Amino acid sequence: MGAAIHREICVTNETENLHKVREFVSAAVQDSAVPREEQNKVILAVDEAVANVMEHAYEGTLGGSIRVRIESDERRFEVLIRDHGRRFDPGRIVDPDIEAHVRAGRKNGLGVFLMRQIMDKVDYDFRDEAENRLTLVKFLGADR
Amino acid sequence: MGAAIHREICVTNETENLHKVREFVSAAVQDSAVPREEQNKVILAVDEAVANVMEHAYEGTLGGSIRVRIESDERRFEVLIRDHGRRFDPGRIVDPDIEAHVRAGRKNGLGVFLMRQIMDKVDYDFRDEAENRLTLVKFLGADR
Amino acid sequence: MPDLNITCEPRGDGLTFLTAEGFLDAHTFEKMEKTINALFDEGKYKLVVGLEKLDYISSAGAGVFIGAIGVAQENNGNLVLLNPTPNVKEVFDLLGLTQIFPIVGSEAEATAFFG
Amino acid sequence: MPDLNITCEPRGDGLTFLTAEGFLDAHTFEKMEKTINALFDEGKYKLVVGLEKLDYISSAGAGVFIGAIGVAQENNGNLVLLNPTPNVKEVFDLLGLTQIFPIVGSEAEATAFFG
Ligand SMILES: Nc1ncnc2c1ncn2[C@@H]1O[C@H](COP(=O)(O)OP(=O)(O)O)[C@@H](O)[C@H]1O
Ligand SMILES: Nc1ncnc2c1ncn2[C@@H]1O[C@H](COP(=O)(O)OP(=O)(O)O)[C@@H](O)[C@H]1O
Repeated sequence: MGAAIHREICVTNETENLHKVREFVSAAVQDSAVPREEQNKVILAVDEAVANVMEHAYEGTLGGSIRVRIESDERRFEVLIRDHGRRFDPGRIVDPDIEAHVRAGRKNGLGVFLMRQIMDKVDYDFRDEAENRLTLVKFLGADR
Repeated sequence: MGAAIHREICVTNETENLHKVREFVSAAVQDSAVPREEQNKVILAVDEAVANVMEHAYEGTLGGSIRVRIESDERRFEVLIRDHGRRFDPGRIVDPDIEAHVRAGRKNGLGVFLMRQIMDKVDYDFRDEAENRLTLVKFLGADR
Repeated sequence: MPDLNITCEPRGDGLTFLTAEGFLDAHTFEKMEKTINALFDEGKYKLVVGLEKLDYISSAGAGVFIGAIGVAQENNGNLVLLNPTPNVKEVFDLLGLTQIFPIVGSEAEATAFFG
Repeated sequence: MPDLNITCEPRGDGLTFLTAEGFLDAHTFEKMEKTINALFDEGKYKLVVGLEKLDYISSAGAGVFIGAIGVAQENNGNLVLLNPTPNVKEVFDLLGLTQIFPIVGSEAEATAFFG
């Protein structure tokens, strides 16, 4: 628990692969210094990010690749999510008004908000004109 | 115009086939005694019925067959829609409260209502434990 | 494969009890959405959703309930959540939904809610 | 294949003008839904949808606007329909939606509506 972690998984963009991603993250948080009561939330944040890529980045085509890399030590739990779908910067997404959502019966548009609620950093970068890179970081220990 | 019509088309349950069904019905209404101002509505009613089969009857599997048969004379325009998906009687569907739909942001649940608004008869029958048969009838001429 | 199982039991008093078991995520939410919509289409708007066996929910899953509660309320019904697990309850908290959804701890409480 | 083409033009005054061309049915409605949702997610809630080139709409298509107008209004916006063709207008009539949606005949009227 708390030892350095470097792991990677690669899935294609069918939503049925979400549970594999969650199991991968679940094993990693359990081996990490992420406090027990934060573990489910971290799994959720990654699930939201990967679900977004699955649902939006490849615009309906299947077989698109998604790589999820986890790096963790006593100071941070960091997840890098990479895909080759369309460019998308979650920084453009405005925080939702949940009560308005409910009153209007709006079902979507909460994933980016949840990611931001849970993680300490949500950084987007577009690399080499070909790769979307989303980094989610949770600070641990003294850095919290 | 107004001569007896017997025609049938068979499509599979991909929604991209809806336009074929509409073109088939469009040609038939134009050759029928359905008044010009009613023709688009009849096309719409059939589109709604077939879209329902495509979206709901085969529960996510593709390649399910749908047959649409048109019989028409000076007294009626009759459409028989047959599929082998799950049993469904539109008679169970309650008319929606459109304002409540809008206030609640509810997007679906209007197809059966439209069919009933447009056609004079919407009859469902389950034949031989294997075939759903939906009959839509518009009465013409003196029978209106 | 981990998935979502739904049961659905209309009762004599006009309430319909649903249970959701497993995982309600971006892969399975449509199953729940279709189930609830089919009830609405038949005029059943008083729903109690048992969540005691739901292991996981994400925003796509919560979204189904967000979309449904207004429809239920607009038609003299409601959508009551019964016994969410701590994990699921926490997601509702994060989304600010615990103030919005009626959450009860027993079937009797759910029945009383619709009184 | 007959399909749906959407254009989308955000303007300086905070309004976004969309146009829908072709067929808005159970096959194509998700394209329109995604376009509108993406605008909402960016905080753009004042929408004008040009329908003068829309040949056909079914309940699935109308449903997109039904679902969207409340979201727009809840966020200080609205969803205005511009110049529907007679066929499309008739479907809105059948559904009882012509009383509910603002329908205008020109871009100037749409701009004035948001005044
Ligand atoms: N990886 C992505 N690629 C492209 N578009 C995205 C991506 N993630 C999110 N989006 C866009 O941002 C919107 C908001 O995302 P989110 O808050 O997660 O809500 P939801 O996915 O439920 O709509 C999405 O509807 C989509 O339009
Ligand atoms: N052919 C069918 N087979 C199975 N279920 C159907 C069929 N047609 C309709 N349904 C059910 O009835 C509901 C209401 O249908 P409808 O009024 O056309 O609205 P919508 O299809 O937009 O939901 C559907 O949501 C679905 O649950």
